[in-house]
Amino acid sequence: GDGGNDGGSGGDEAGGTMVFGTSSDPVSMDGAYVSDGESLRVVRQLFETLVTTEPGGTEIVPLLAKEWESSEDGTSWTFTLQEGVKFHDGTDFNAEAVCANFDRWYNFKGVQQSASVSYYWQTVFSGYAKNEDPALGTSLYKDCQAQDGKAVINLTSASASFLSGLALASFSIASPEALTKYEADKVTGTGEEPRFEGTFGTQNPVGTGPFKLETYEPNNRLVLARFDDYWGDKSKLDKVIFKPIADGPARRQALEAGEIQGYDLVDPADLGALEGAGFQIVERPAFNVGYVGFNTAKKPFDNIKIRQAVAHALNRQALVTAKYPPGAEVAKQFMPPSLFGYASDVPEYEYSVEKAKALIAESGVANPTIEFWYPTGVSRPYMPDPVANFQAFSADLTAAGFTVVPKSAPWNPDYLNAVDTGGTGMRLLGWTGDFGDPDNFVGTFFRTKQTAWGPLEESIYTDLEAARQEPDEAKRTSLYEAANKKIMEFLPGVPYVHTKPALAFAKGVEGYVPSPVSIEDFSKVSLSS
Amino acid sequence: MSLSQGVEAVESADSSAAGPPEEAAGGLWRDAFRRLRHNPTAILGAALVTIFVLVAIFAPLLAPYDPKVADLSQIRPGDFPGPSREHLLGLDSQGRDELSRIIYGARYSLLIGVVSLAVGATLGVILGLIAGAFGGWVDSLVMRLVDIMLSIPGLLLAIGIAALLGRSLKSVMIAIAVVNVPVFARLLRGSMLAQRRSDYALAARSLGVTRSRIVLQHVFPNSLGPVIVQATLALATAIIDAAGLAFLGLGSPDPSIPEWGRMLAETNSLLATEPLLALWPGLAIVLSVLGFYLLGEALREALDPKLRR
Amino acid sequence: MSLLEIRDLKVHFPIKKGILLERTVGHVRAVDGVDLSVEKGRTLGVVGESGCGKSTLGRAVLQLEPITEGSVVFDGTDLSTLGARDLRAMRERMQMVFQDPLASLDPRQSVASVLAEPLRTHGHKGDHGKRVRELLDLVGLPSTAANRYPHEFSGGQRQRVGIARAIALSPELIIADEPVSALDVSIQAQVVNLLEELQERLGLTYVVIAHDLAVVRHISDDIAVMYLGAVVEVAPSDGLYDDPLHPYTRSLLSAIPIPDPEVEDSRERILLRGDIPSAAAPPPGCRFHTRCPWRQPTRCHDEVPLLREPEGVVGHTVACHWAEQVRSGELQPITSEVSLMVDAAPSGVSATAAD
Amino acid sequence: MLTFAVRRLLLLIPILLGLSILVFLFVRALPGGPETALLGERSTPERIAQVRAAYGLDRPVHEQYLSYMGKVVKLDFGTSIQTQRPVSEEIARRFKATLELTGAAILFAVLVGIPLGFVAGRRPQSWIDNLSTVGSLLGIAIPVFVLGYLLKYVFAIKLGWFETTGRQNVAISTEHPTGFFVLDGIITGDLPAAWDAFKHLVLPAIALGTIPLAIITRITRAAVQEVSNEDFVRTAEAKGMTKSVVTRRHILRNAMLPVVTIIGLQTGLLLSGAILTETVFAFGGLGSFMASSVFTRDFPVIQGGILFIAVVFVLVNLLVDISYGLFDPRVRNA
Amino acid sequence: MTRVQEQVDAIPGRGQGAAPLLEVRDLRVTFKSRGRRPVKAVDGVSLDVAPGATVGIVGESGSGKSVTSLAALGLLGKRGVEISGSVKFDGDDLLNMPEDELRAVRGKEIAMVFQDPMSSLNPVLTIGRQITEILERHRGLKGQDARDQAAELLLSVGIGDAVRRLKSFPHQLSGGMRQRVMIAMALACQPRLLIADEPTTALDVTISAQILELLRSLVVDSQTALVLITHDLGVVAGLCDQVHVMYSGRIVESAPRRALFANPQHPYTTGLLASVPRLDQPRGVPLLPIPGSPSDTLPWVDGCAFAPRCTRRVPESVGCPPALLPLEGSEPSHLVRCVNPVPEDHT
Ligand SMILES: Nc1ncnc2c1ncn2[C@@H]1O[C@H](COP(=O)(O)OP(=O)(O)OP(=O)(O)O)[C@@H](O)[C@H]1O
Ligand SMILES: Nc1ncnc2c1ncn2[C@@H]1O[C@H](COP(=O)(O)OP(=O)(O)OP(=O)(O)O)[C@@H](O)[C@H]1O
Ligand SMILES: [Mg+2]
Ligand SMILES: [Mg+2]
Repeated sequence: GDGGNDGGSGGDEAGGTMVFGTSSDPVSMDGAYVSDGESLRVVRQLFETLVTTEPGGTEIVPLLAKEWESSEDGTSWTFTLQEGVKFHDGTDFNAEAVCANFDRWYNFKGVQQSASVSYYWQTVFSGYAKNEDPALGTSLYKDCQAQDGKAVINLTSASASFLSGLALASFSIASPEALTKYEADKVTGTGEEPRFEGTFGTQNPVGTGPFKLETYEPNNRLVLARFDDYWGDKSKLDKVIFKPIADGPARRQALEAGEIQGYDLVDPADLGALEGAGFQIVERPAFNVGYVGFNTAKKPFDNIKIRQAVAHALNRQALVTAKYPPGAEVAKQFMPPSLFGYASDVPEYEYSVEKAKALIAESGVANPTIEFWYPTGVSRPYMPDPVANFQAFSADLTAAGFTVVPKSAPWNPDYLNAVDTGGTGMRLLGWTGDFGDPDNFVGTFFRTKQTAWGPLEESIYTDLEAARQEPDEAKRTSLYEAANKKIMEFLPGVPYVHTKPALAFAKGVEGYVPSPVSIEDFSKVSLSS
Repeated sequence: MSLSQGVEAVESADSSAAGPPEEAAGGLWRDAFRRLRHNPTAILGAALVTIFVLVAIFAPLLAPYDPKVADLSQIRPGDFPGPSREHLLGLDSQGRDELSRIIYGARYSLLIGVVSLAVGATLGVILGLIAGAFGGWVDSLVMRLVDIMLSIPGLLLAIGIAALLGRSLKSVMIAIAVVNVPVFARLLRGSMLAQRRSDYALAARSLGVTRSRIVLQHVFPNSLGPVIVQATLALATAIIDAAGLAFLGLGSPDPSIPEWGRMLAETNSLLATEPLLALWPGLAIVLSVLGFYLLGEALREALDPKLRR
Repeated sequence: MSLLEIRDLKVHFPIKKGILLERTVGHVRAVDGVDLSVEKGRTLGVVGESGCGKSTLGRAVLQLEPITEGSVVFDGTDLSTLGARDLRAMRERMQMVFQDPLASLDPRQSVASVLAEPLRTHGHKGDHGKRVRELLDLVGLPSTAANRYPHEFSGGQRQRVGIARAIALSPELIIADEPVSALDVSIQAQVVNLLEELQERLGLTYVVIAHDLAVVRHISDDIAVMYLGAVVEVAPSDGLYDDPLHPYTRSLLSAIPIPDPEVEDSRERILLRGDIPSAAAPPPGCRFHTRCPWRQPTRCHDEVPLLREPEGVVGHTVACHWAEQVRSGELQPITSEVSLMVDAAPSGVSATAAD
Repeated sequence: MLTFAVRRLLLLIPILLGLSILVFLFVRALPGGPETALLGERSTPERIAQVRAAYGLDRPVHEQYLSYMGKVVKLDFGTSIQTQRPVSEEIARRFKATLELTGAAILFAVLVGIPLGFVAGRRPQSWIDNLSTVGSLLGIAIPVFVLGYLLKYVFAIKLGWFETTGRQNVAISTEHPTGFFVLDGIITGDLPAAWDAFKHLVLPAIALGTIPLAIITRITRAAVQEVSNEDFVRTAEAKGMTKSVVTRRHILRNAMLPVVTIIGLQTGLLLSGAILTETVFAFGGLGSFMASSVFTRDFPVIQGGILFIAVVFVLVNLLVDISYGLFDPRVRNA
Repeated sequence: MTRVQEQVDAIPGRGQGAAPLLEVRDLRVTFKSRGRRPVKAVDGVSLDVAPGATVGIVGESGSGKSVTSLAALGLLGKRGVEISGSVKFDGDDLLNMPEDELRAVRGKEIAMVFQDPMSSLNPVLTIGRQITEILERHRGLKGQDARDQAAELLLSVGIGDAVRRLKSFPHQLSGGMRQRVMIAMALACQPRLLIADEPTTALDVTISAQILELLRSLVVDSQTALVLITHDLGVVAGLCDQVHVMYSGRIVESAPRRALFANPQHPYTTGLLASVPRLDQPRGVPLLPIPGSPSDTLPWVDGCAFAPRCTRRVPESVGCPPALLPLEGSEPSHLVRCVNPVPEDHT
């Protein structure tokens, strides 16, 4: 195909335009309001965070902050900032701007405090200046001071995951002037409809990133152009265009037809054929886990024997071989092996129908019936085709003597809702890490009591909370190893896969560095013809 | 001239005019049926439909394997064993025998078609009957309701209903049924209005037959012709509609049910790598739909009053 | 007393128009003030051209059409005063034969069922099958016909079925609306003869509606000529052809072709100009004046002529102001050279054509 | 004709009222309800109560309905939950895509179907008639989405003639004064852009237009056959008119009458098909948006969208009835 | 499958002076459609029409009157129809004429008027257009000339306000006016032969009288030959020179009108005359119906088709079909096809 470069502005050799197929438009380009991958991908190109991860890894490296240090007790962090950085609107980036952004998030009100709006703030900082929902905890954030061109952020307590959390695109530093000018905080009235009236997130995102927004035609295209006053290495591409194509097979066909030069989340079934046709496959390091989750509050999952029987009944290896790309591995615990805290000696539940049957017999549950949920209308790195996973597991369970009642719902909102309200006895789900900390995996699942999982052994909660607060790296590692063992003994679910999600690119696309946490920079990409 | 002469004349005429015995007697439907038998289109359609129904009935005898038993061991991403001697149509993405699934699929597709049609047509006919029988404001009311239903695109209506009722085969059938309701209601009502104005209805009135009896005994049965034709066609579209709903992720929550529409919908991502897997259910749908359509069109012709002597 | 008495009968169909709520913007005066009576055992023929209201009149008599004004008295009972139940019971005594025998039979009913239906409806006990065979015999159909369906018969046979249905309940009055006009010429006579025969046998009273004057004259004792919803002349059948009084009747008679070259070549033909005016807007005064060759400058266009017995005639009524003068030849039809201008000037021009 | 049009438009009022009530109740009957859609993954009873209050969902349904209709009258349909933009804006933009698509589909169906049906009707039982019969039955029997993928595979990927997704090459920057991309290219004089938009339009239009094509072919064929046997055709033949005059002036013009009606009746079917076609071709139209709105419980969009579609539906049928008058003088003067 | 005909028919209408304008010989039309028995609609019809003559064809519904005329002009189409015999117009064989030439003859030399004036006019074209198109086609008139001529034609058939009427559509006219329009179209090119197929059957008596009068004055006076098809014996009685009576696809009797009515020889003709009531006769005369219905026929190969209904049926009626021949002692122009004809004094 030849479609991609037509009409691009670039005459210079290094330039050109890359069209990238996305599954949807960004919800907003205001990082503080979004948590979905498609939005964050765009935010990443327009904005920058204080720190980021090393390319292709999870180690924290400087970005807008040149360097940083924390106080002894870990509650005060001083960031030394890059100099000479300008926002797209020409205003200066400085410590005041950093503090303005943190204070903005901290002071979110009303609908802004909704978990679906400021999810990552809640994940990392728990609460706000004035919590409107009593369920929210005390905020980790205390205040921010601009001192001699440095930004000092004070926390209410120590947090081991604070720094890695700051690499999230949700904590992108935006131009305070633009935030005001384009009414980023104008979410109409408290108690009225949550209308994002301002145009900051839709038409006027102003950050310091290597690209600035050129045009955004929802549903058609989102065009980013090189920011020529960028403080670092300027983008090699003239433009990046994100083109929304919701349908998976349609994305693949668009790449084959040359209408796009790349797309994310390639269906494993397509990998071989695409590679054979000369397309480049780029794999992200495995940084996810797919699992079958139980709600231990529901029968028969309150019975450990039943949980174990399920674990033995599932032929995880067969599924992974048949349905996942080469390189995917069977998961043994709820976090990927590359992360510290991964325990080498957790209890394992090998595939054995006999054992499963024996355990069922031991459990005392006659003719165990399982409501088994799977989502529709979704494809996730850890389950590219939930229906296939469901069918394979469902057949395994039936073979072991379970009666399976199939249940399904559209991913958003019905399925997630059913999961969160504890309605799903057994479910297919998974998790992709946001940042390189075990707390982002096991902590998210099991540190607090959640309706979705039902009651776990109490010590799991306390152990994970202690591990999160532990500032010493080595101690943390062993605490998490111990926790992982405990979790796999209790068996709140059966993790079954860590997979390497793949992107596909046309020939000639170079320099795309896949990242386990999807912190991927389009400005490094170049096109050769 | 005497009356007896007339009788004689007619009787003599009878004997000379009588055609071959098979054409001598029979009602309207028998007459239509006779015409169908001479129509190659109808025969082809009927043959297809018969095969379809037989396969559905005798699926357990015909299918070489259990359509739900999966064997993932031979499956790799994007690579499923194709047709072989053991599996004539190959294996599907879960390692199940495709042929057995196609054979069992006839059952489910027929089930969806028949149930949704039966429900939709019955409701539609009842509505149409009410409107056609009472006329006046009842008619207006029913017809406005029909207008409302018709002004929503059918698939959208079906999506809405399936969403309302939750995922199940039942809600797919109800959704398709509901989409059919206004079509049948309007059809029957129109045809009843025409029949009500006919001379034989007037004749019945002049005999003192009560209105309800005229409507139920005369007008209604005579208005059913177009409804029956439409039913054949609706049966065909129900199968396609079910495929569309499956494509959009609505359907039975048990994905191992071998229903053609769903099988086809699920192969959309395999079209490039495993086109055969899309071909089989596609072919099955096309042939069965073709059967119903041919039959329906032939029936339409056979019942067309203009083509009647 | 007459069996049937029609008094000032009017049937107007509203013409509806309007954007959301329909308003009645006018009326089709299908039947507009008809007075007629029929004695028991006799036959009244009603003739007139298409659209003049014959069928509507017939249906209105049987209360199958809402009556706007006037009354229909059957055997002393004003039918409009009857409730639905009594009316249904009364239908046993008066029946109808329709023009299109195929359309008036339910295609899904066998002949036996068609004939048994009236019996069932009126709760007749006994052996319906026997009665059906009787009826078939009466109308000259073989008893094997009982199990057949309408579309399997010829037109004449179907009409026999229709007649059998009408006489099934042994009614006193039968209204036959164009009973033969849908039939082939060669079999019209079969049906006409059958009707006459049945009248004789069963003592029926007929109102026979037709546009074919020759047929009507043959079968009727009296004839009413209708024009645009009104009766313009009523006469004994013999009297009408011999002594037509109304200009319309005269033109009608002269227009009917006669299968005899001698007669055709010699007779005088009065050609009317133009078409029948719309029943929604009948002309004022005498309805016929727009086409009347005897039209006079006075009275015709502003005074409605009443049905009356002109001087010197008995038992023969006519609605024409100038009946006496026309009859005596005092007034002559306005003639001109054969003019085919038929729809321009309103003046009456006629042509006398002789071969 | 005018009063007829006005009358039909007034008839729209009860339909819309009834429809709005039904849709309103429907949305509130959906499992989970709108609040789930709003809150997404992390909802608590407190937050649900809060949102219900914010939306007035705790008030009696009839009150909610009245206040909703109060806004609708001012053309305020609320904000989409999916996209966080005003529903009216979303509908307007996407509808243009759908209109362009359905318009092209109908054009395709008419331009191919009428000549095909005509030839088939004039020569019954000929090979072209049999071909058109089999073809149109296949067209009806193939699900739209299958056809869509198939067309893309053959004509875009293998042959490279057309494009697979979207409405225009995203690298092309051009003005969109009307929102119909092909037309926009022509208006602004940017012919390459128009051509590119056309290449994007072809396949979806064919996929969507195939069922109407099949139906139009069948109807045209039947109508032509029927009209060919009409007395006035015999009259024209008896007048010694040339073959082309007989077919064009006498047969075709009369055969168009049922075809026009059928085109009107296709609107609903087209919008149904558009849901699937737009999904397969990422066309960004109203159909796929409405479908996804039902899935995501985007109730302001469901409510506003269905009202809007109903209006379009009635308007299209009105248009068809009016154009019917152009073809049939009997209707015009009625 | 047809048995060889042993007797040779006499030709009705022949021998009336000048060479015939239209010469139909042994015309046979068979309809064949799948799954049905073939229908012999016309079976060996021969007749002549002299220039300027008025010829009537009478018969009941289904007797083949229309098919005869349509077949002669090639208007039956080709599918499922078999036509044999010959039809010569002014010496040219119409049946074997190339399509284009035939189209040039139709409308120009031979015109037709059909039974139902509503369905015979194109409902979506103005009557002006329908008249001018024939003027364009055969007389090369265009635009205003054609319209002027069309208006004149309308005037000549008695439609006033012609210019305005040209803009009307058929549904805006009354039945009588429509039939006048049909006649205007037929006469637009001053044809030498006009075939009127039941031109007044659908009309009221008074209107029908107007139309017949119009035909008489326009056609007969202009020396256009007229073939008048009707089922009404009264109509032919007043208008035609020669009358052919058809029954079941054959001419069964053929005679000058006075001879026919004065002395009908075929039982069918007599039966027909006796079965319709006549205004000029006393009311009491009983009607003598023909028993049975027109569909009760014998196949011709087996004898006289009328035999099943015939009161004068003799054993010879069944068997070899009789030929159309003059009776001994009657005029040579009075032909009848009967083995047991009605004697002269039957009344
Ligand atoms: N239901 C109706 N609504 C409105 N107008 C009607 C109705 N029935 C009849 N008419 C009109 O009333 C007039 C008389 O109709 P009617 O059928 O009685 O005439 P007719 O004399 O029987 O004619 P024909 O000989 O054609 O049967 C006509 O103008 C007709 O159009
Ligand atoms: N297209 C056709 N296909 C088959 N049979 C036909 C066709 N046209 C006419 N016939 C048959 O041919 C016979 C003669 O028909 P035709 O129309 O000539 O009768 P007609 O004398 O004109 O009768 P009518 O008075 O009803 O017009 C009839 O039996 C008719 O059924
Ligand atoms: Mg009538
Ligand atoms: Mg005819």
